[in-house]
Amino acid sequence: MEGSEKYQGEVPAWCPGCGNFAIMRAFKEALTELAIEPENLCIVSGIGQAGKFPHYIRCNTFNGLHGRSLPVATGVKLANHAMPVIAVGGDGDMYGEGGNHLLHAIRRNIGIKLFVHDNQIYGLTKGQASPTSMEGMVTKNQPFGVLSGQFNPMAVAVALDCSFVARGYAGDHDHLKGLIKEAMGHKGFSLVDILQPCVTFNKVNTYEWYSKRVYPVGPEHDPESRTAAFAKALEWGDRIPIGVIYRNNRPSFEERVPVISGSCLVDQVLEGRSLKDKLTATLKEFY
Amino acid sequence: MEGSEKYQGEVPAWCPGCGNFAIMRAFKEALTELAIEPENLCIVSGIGQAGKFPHYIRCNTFNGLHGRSLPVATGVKLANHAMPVIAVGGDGDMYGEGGNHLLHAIRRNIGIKLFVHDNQIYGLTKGQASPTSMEGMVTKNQPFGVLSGQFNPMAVAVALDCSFVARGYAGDHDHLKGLIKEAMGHKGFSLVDILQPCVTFNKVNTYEWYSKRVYPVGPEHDPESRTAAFAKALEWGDRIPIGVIYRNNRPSFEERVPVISGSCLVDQVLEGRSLKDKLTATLKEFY
Amino acid sequence: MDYTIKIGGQAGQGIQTIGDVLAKVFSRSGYHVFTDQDYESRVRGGHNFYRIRLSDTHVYAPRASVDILAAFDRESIADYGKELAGSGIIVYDSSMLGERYEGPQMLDVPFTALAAESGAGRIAANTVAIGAILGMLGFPLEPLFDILKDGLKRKDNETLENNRKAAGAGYEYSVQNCTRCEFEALSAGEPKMLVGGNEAIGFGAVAAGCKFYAAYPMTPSTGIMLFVAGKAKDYGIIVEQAEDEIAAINMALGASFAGVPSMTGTSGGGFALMTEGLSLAAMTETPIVVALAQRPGPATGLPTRTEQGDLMMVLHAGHGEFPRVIFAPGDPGQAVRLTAKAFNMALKYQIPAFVLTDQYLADTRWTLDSIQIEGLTVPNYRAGNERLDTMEQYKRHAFTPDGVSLFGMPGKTRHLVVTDSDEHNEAGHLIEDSLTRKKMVEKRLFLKLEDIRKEIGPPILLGHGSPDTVLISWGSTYGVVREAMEAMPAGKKVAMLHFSELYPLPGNERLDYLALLRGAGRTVCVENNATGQFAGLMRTECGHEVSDSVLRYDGRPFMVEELVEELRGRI
Amino acid sequence: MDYTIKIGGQAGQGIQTIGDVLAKVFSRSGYHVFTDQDYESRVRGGHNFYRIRLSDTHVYAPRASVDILAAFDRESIADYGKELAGSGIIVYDSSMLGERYEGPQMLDVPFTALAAESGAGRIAANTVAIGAILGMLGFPLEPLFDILKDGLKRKDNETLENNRKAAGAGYEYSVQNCTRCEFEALSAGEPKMLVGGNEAIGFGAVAAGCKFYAAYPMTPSTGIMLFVAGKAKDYGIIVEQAEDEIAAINMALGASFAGVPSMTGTSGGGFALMTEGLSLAAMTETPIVVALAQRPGPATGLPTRTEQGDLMMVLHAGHGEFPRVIFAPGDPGQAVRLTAKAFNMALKYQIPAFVLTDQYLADTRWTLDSIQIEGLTVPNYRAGNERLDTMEQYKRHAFTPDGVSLFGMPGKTRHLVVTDSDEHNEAGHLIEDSLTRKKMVEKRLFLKLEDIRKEIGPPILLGHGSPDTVLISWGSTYGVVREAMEAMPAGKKVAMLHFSELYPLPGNERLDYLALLRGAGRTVCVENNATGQFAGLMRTECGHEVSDSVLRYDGRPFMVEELVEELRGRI
Ligand SMILES: Cc1ncc(C[n+]2csc(CCOP(=O)(O)OP(=O)(O)O)c2C)c(N)n1
Ligand SMILES: Cc1ncc(C[n+]2csc(CCOP(=O)(O)OP(=O)(O)O)c2C)c(N)n1
Ligand code: SF4
Ligand code: SF4
Ligand SMILES: [Mg+2]
Ligand SMILES: [Mg+2]
Repeated sequence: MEGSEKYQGEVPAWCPGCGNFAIMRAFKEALTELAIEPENLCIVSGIGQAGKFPHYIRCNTFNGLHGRSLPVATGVKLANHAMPVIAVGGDGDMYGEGGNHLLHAIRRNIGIKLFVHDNQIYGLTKGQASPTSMEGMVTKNQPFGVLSGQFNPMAVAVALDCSFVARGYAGDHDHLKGLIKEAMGHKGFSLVDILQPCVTFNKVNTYEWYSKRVYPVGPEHDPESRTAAFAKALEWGDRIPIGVIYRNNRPSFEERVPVISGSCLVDQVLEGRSLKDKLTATLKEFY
Repeated sequence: MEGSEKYQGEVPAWCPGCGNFAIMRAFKEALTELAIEPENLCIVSGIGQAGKFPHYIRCNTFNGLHGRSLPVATGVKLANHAMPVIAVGGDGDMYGEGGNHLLHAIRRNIGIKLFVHDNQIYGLTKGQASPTSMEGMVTKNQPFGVLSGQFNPMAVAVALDCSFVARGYAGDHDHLKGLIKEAMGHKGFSLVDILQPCVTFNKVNTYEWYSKRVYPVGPEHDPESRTAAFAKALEWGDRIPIGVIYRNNRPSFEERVPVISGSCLVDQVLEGRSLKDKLTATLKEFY
Repeated sequence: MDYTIKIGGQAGQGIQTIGDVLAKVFSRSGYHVFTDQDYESRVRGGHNFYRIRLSDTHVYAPRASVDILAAFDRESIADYGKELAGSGIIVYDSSMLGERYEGPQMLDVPFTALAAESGAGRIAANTVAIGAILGMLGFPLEPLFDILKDGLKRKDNETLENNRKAAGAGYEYSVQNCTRCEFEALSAGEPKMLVGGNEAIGFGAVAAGCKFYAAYPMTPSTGIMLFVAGKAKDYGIIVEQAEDEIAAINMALGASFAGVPSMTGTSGGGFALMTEGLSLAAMTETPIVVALAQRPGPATGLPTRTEQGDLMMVLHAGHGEFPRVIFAPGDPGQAVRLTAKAFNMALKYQIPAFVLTDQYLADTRWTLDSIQIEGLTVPNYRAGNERLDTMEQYKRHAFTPDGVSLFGMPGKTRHLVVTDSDEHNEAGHLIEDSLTRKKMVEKRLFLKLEDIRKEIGPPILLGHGSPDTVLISWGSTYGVVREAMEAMPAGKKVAMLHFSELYPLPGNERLDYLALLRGAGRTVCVENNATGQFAGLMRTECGHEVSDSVLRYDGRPFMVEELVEELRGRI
Repeated sequence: MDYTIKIGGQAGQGIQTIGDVLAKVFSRSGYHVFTDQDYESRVRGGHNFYRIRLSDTHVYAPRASVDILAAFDRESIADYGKELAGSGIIVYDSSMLGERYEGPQMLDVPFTALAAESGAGRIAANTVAIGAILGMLGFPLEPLFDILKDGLKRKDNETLENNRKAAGAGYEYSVQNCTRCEFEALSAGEPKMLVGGNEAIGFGAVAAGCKFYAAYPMTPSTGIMLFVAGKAKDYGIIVEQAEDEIAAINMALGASFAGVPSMTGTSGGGFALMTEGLSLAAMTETPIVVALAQRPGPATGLPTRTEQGDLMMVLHAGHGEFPRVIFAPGDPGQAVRLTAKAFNMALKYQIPAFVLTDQYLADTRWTLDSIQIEGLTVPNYRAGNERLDTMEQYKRHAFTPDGVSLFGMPGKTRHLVVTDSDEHNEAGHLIEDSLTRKKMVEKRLFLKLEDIRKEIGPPILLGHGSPDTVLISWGSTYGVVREAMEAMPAGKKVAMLHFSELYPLPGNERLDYLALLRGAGRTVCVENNATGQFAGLMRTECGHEVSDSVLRYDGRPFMVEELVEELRGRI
C-alpha cells in the first residue's frame, strides 16, 4: 500500500510462508490509514517469533523479556499517555509466561492495544505446546498429547470485562486490517487475538484448517452484551468466529489517575524553585 | 463438633473476630464428616493471613511462598494422587501474585481443592487493596481509591471451564461446610472463593455488608450450564450469590497422565536390576 | 542524660502510636531521639515492643538497658523486666493486666480508669499512659498538647479537651505516686526532625525527581511506597501497586524508558522475582533505582525481623554480566542522600542502582538537625527533543568513549528510540555477530564501570587516627558500631570504617582505607548475618582479609551493650 | 588422523541432520568424534554451521581449521573459506548455490541432480551430500546404509533403496572427481557411543532415579526436557511443561516434598525467575536438582550462543543464606556422572544442587567408550513408612548432629510432615523467637556444609608433575584447555586443573591443588566470560589470586588454535 513504506523496518527472520508476514502487512496498512507516524508510536514486545515484530516495523521499540511486555507497556503508557502504545507477543508470551499481567492489565483497562500472534504453538523454541494448543496435539515435549484444556483468551477477556475483545485471522487481510484499526481507535485496553498459522511447527492448525472454519461475526451479534459475548467466545471447533466479540465503555486507567489528568507525566518535570519549595514544605512534616 | 478435635493445630495468630476462624471451624467439621484423617491430607498454602491456615489444622503441610501454592500443590498431587491435596490462600496470594498459576491449574484440571479466603484486602501486610477490592476503596496505598476493575474469580473460572466453581461465605457456617464437602468430593480442580470479613482492615466489606447481600443460589440455577453459570457469576452488588456456580465433568489431569494410570508416582520407585536393565537398553541408543 | 523507654504489648494495643507520640514530644523538645521496633508477623496479639532512647547528645543505636518500661501486657514484664536498669521503673495498669506486681520498681497507674474519668473514654487509656510517662520524666506537657492537636485536626474541640485532661490525669498521677522517679530532664536544643528509615528513602526519591514508583507490598519495604504515595498528588508521581514484583520492575522500566525517573522497592523474596528484570534494565541500559529492605531469609523467613543477608544476592543478581551500584545507608540522613545519589548514578550511567537497607533501619526513627535539599536534586540527563531533533541520526545505544549513549525519549523527538533485551547494535536492533557483541559488552560493562568507580564516596572514618583495631561496618550497623567504638576502653587505639557506598568498593584516592586496614593489627567486621558477606566482598574486591568477624543472625539487631561486650573480649 | 568437517547453511536446510548422520557414521566406525554447532535464534534462514572433528585418538574440542567444508549457501564459502586447511576441500552444488566457484579446492557435486536421478527425489540431496563426503574421505558406505535403515524404520523399502542409491551416487561422484582428496581413513576401534551434553544430563537424571521433571522451554536447556520426556513412559517419570519457570521450580519442590526425586532445567533468564523458589527449597530443606544451561546475557542476550556468565548468579541466587552444590561438567561423561551426583547430594543433604553447563557443551556431541551405570544410581534417602511408623514422634526439621533430618513422605506414614517457608521449629511450624532461629540457621547452613565439603571431588590434574604454569578451567572449557595444554611447546612445564565440582571448592586433602598453584610461577584461568568469575571465586574461597586470565565474551566458544596462540604469548 502506498505510504506504508515508511514503516519498513529490518529484514524479518521468520520462515517463508509464516502467518506473521500477513499480519505485518495488515498492520502496516492499518497504521498508514490511521496516519500514525512511526516516531509517535511505541511498540513493546516480548520474546518469541511474534516478539521480533517491532524490529520489522519502524517505530519506537522496547523488545523486552518473554512474557513481560504488558507491564513494560503499562509503564510507558503511564509515563506518556499521549503516545499510542501497542503490545505484541505470541500465545506463549501472553497467555503462558505473561498470563498474570494480562489479567491485571485488563483490570486496569490501561489504554494499551494488545495483539497476540496466536499460532497455538511455541514457535521460536521449536514446537512445544502453548496454552492455546488444542487438546491431544502431540509434540516432542508432549509425547502423550496436550492434556490441559485449551486456553480461551476471548472468554477470559470477557469474564474480566475487557473493554475490547476481538479475534482476527492472518488469512483474512481486509478483515484483520479493519480490526486493527478498530482496536487502535478504542479507548482502554484492547485485546486482539490473531490466528496465525505456523507453517513449520503447527501441522494441525494450518491455513487450510483455519480457512475452513473462520467466519466473521455478523450484525446479529451484539458485542455490547456481555453474556452474548461470552456465548460467542465459547465457539471453537467447526466454526470459529472472527471480529469484535465484546466491547464496552469503561473509563481507561489513564483517565482515572488524577496525577495525569492535566498533562503527561513525562511533561511534568519539577525543577528548581518549585521543587525546592515543595521539599521544604515536606521537610516541615518531619518536625 | 465431636471428632473435630483431632484437627486441632497451633494457636491461631489471627485477630479476634476475623472471618478466618469461622472458615476454620467449618473446615474442620467438613473434614470430620468426610472422615479424612489428618495424616492422609495435605494442605499447601501461600503467605498471608490465610496462608497460616494449615498450621492451625493438623495435616501434612507445605506452607510455601506468597502466590505459589498451586504449583507446589500440583507437584504434590502428581507425585501422590491418592492423597487429597488442598490449596489455601488469600485473594492477594491467589489472584494477585499467583494469578498465572490459577489459570493454568484450572486448564490442567488437576485434582486440587482450592479455597480462597477472600477478604478483598491484603490483611497480613496491613491493608493495601487486593485484586478483589471494590473500585473506589481508599487505602493508604490507594489514596485516590482503587482504580482497577474488581477481579471476578467466579466469572474467570467459568471462562476457563473450571470443573467446580463455588462461592462461600464465612458468615454462613452450614452452607460453607456443605460447599467444602462438595468441593472435596468433586474430581478435578475445585475453586471455592470464600467471602471472609477482615475486621481490622476492610471497613467496607464487613459481616454486616456481606450478610445483607449474600443469598444461596436456588434450584432454579443450573450449575451445569456454562452460560447460566457465567450470568450467575456476574452478579455482585446488592445481591451476591453463594453456592455452586458451575460444575462439569472434565477428566482430571491425574486421570490423563499415562505414567500414573496404574499407581502413584511415589510408589513407582525403580531400583536394582529393573533400573539397570532399562539403563543398559537406553545406553544402546547412543550407538 | 540517656534514657531508654520501652513500651511493650500486643499488636493492636496502640503501642506504636504511643511510641510515635512520645518520640515526637522528645524530638520537638530538642532532644536526640532514637527509636526502634520489634513486632511479629501478625496484626493483633503476639508480643511487640517500641523502644525510645532519648538523650541530650547524639544517639545512634538501641541500648538494651531500660529506664522506663511501660507494660501493656504481662509478657512485657516477664520478658523485659530483667532489662530494667537499677534506677528503672515499670509503669503499668494493674486492672488492665489483671495482676498487681509488688516491688519498689513497680508503678501502677490506672490508665483505663483515669481515661474513663477524663471524659475521653477508655479509648484514651494510651493518652493517660503517655501523660504518665512524661510525668515520670518530669517533662512539660505542652509539646504533647500540640501534638494531640495536630493529630486530632479534624476532630472537635471537645475530644481534644478530653484528651488533654486524660494526659493531664496520667501526668499528675505519676508525679504524685512515683516517689522513686529520679529522672532529670536536661535542657535541650532546637526542635529536631524525626525521620524513619523508609521515610528517608521516600524523601530522597522525591527530592531526586522520582516520577514513577511501582511495587508490590512487602514488609519491611512497604513504608517507602506509602510515603511516596502520600506525596503523589503534591509532586506529580504515579505510584502503582503492581500485581506482582515482576510487573513492578517491568513497569518501572517501561516508565523509565519513556522518560521519567523510576523506582521500585521490595524485600529479598520480592527482589528474587525481579532479578530477570534487573538483567533487562542492564541490557536495555534503562535506569532504575531499587530499594531493597532486607529481612531474614531464606524464603519467607522472619518477615518482621532484621538481617543483612542479601548483599551477595544483590551484588550478583540477574543473569549475565553488567555493572550496578549498591548503597547501604547507615542512618536516615545517609538514606536520604544515598537514595538521591542512587537516582543520579542510575540516570547518569543508565544502570540499576540499589539502596540496601533492612527491617532494623526501616523501622528506626532518628532525630536530624536538618536535611540539605541542595545536594539532592538530580540533573535532567534525558536528551530533550530540541537537542535530538537537530541531530541527523540518533541511535539509542551508540558507541561513545565513556559507554553512555544519549537517552532519547520515545514520542518526544523525530527520531526513533529502539532497544532490545537481545544483544543489539547501536540502533537497538537485534544482532547475532560476535564483533558487535564484544563491543557492546565493553560499552556496557568496562567503559562505564571505570567512571562509576570514581564517583563512589570513601567510607566514613571515625575514631583513632592510627588505630590498632579497625571496626568495619556497612549499612545499618553504622550506629551500633559507632557507639560501641566510643565505648571501648580509653587506652585502646580503635577506629571504625563505615561503608555505605559499597559497590563498587570506593577507591583509595580520597581515603586510603586499605593502608589503614593493613596498618591495623586487627580488623573486625560487624555484620548482621551468618556468613560475613561484606568481609567476603572485601576479600574479593580489594584483597583484604579481615582478622575477625562479629556476626549476629538470629533476626535481631545488635544492642550497644552486647557489641561492646563482644568487642571487649576480642580487642 | 584428525579431520574437521564443517557443514554450513541456513536453518531449515537440514544441515543438522547431515551432521548427525555423519557423526554417527564415524562413531559407529570406532573413531573419536567431536561435534559442535553454531546457529541463530530463528527457525529458517540465517546462517548456521555444524562442525565435526574426527580422529583416531581422543578429541576434546573444536578446531577452527577445516578440512572439508560442505557449503549449502554462499555465505558458508564467503565466511568459512578462509578457515580451509592447505589440503582442504570445499564441496558444494553449484546449481543449489547459483554460482560456480573456480579453484583447485572447490569440488562441485550436483547434490540435487544426483538426488533426482536416484529416484529418491530432490529431497534426498542431503543424502547425496553425505555420500559425497564419505567418498572424499574414502570411508566405506555400509555404516551409512545401516543408519539410513534405522532412521527410516517405519518407511518402505523402496525409499530406503532410493536413498542408498542417492548416497552411492554422491559417493561415486566425489571418488571420481575429487582428484585432490588425499584424506586417509586410518583403521579405528570398536563402535563408540555418541553423546550430547543435554542428553548426558538427561541420562544422568534418569539413572539417578529422577521421577519428576518440570520446566519451561528455554534454549539451550530444552534438550534435557526432551530427552527425559522421551523416557517418561519407559521409566515412569512425569515431565510437565509448566506455565512459567516459577511454576516449574515450585512444582518440582511439591513433588520432591511428596517423596519423588525432582528436577528442573532452564537457562539464565528462566533461572532468574526461579531464585525465590530456590530460597524456598533451602528453607524447607526440600531436595532439588537444577540444570542451568548458560547463554550470553544480560536479559535475552544471544539465545543460541554460549557464555559462562552465570556462575556468580547461581552461587548467590536466592535471598538469605543457605548451602548449595554446584557442578559444572566439562564433557558429556562428566555430565552423566555429575548429574547423578547432584541428585545424590540434593537428596542426602536436602539442599539444592546445580548442574551448570552452557550452549556450547549442550550442543556438542562427544564419543564415549562406555558409561558405567554402577556409580550412578542413588540410594533411597526417604524414610519409609515402616521406619517412621515405629517412631513415637516425627519432626520434619528435627535437630540432629549433622543437620540432616529424616525425610518423611506425607501420606505415607501415621505422622504428619510439616514444613514452612517461614522460619520454623523442628516440627515445621512457624516461630518468631531468636533462639530457634539461630539454631535453624546453624542446622541448615553450618552443620550441613561441613559434611558436604568432604564429598566434593578434587579437580582433574593433567600435564606436568611440577609445573611452572597451571592452566585453570571449569565447566565447558575443559576440552579446549586440555588440547591447548597438550599443544604447548615441549620445554614448558605446563599442567592444567579442571574444576567440575566447583562449589563448595574441593578441599586440599585428596589433591593439594593450592600447593600446586602456589608452586607454579604462573596460573592462568581460562573462562568464557568477561569478568573472570571463577578466578573471583578462587580469590574469595581459597585466597588464590590467578596471575592471568584468558577471557572470551563474544558469545562464541574458544577454538583450540586460538587458545594455543593466546597461551603461547603468555607462557
Ligand atoms: C523467561 C524465559 N523463558 C523462556 C524463554 C524461551 N522462549 C523464547 S520464545 C518462547 C516461546 C515462544 O512461543 P510464543 O510466545 O507462542 O511465540 P512464537 O514464537 O510462537 O511467536 C520461549 C519459551 C525465554 N526467552 N525467557
Ligand atoms: C513475593 C512476596 N511478595 C510480597 C510478600 C508480602 N506479603 C505477604 S502476605 C501479602 C498479601 C496478603 O494478602 P492476601 O493474600 O489477600 O492474604 P490475607 O493476609 O488477606 O489473608 C503480601 C503482599 C511476600 N511474602 N512475598
Ligand atoms: S516457526 Fe512458525 S511462527 Fe516461527 S517464523 Fe516459522 S512459521 Fe512463523
Ligand atoms: S488483619 Fe484481617 S484477615 Fe488478618 S487476621 Fe486480622 S481480621 Fe483476619
Ligand atoms: Mg506461539
Ligand atoms: Mg486477603
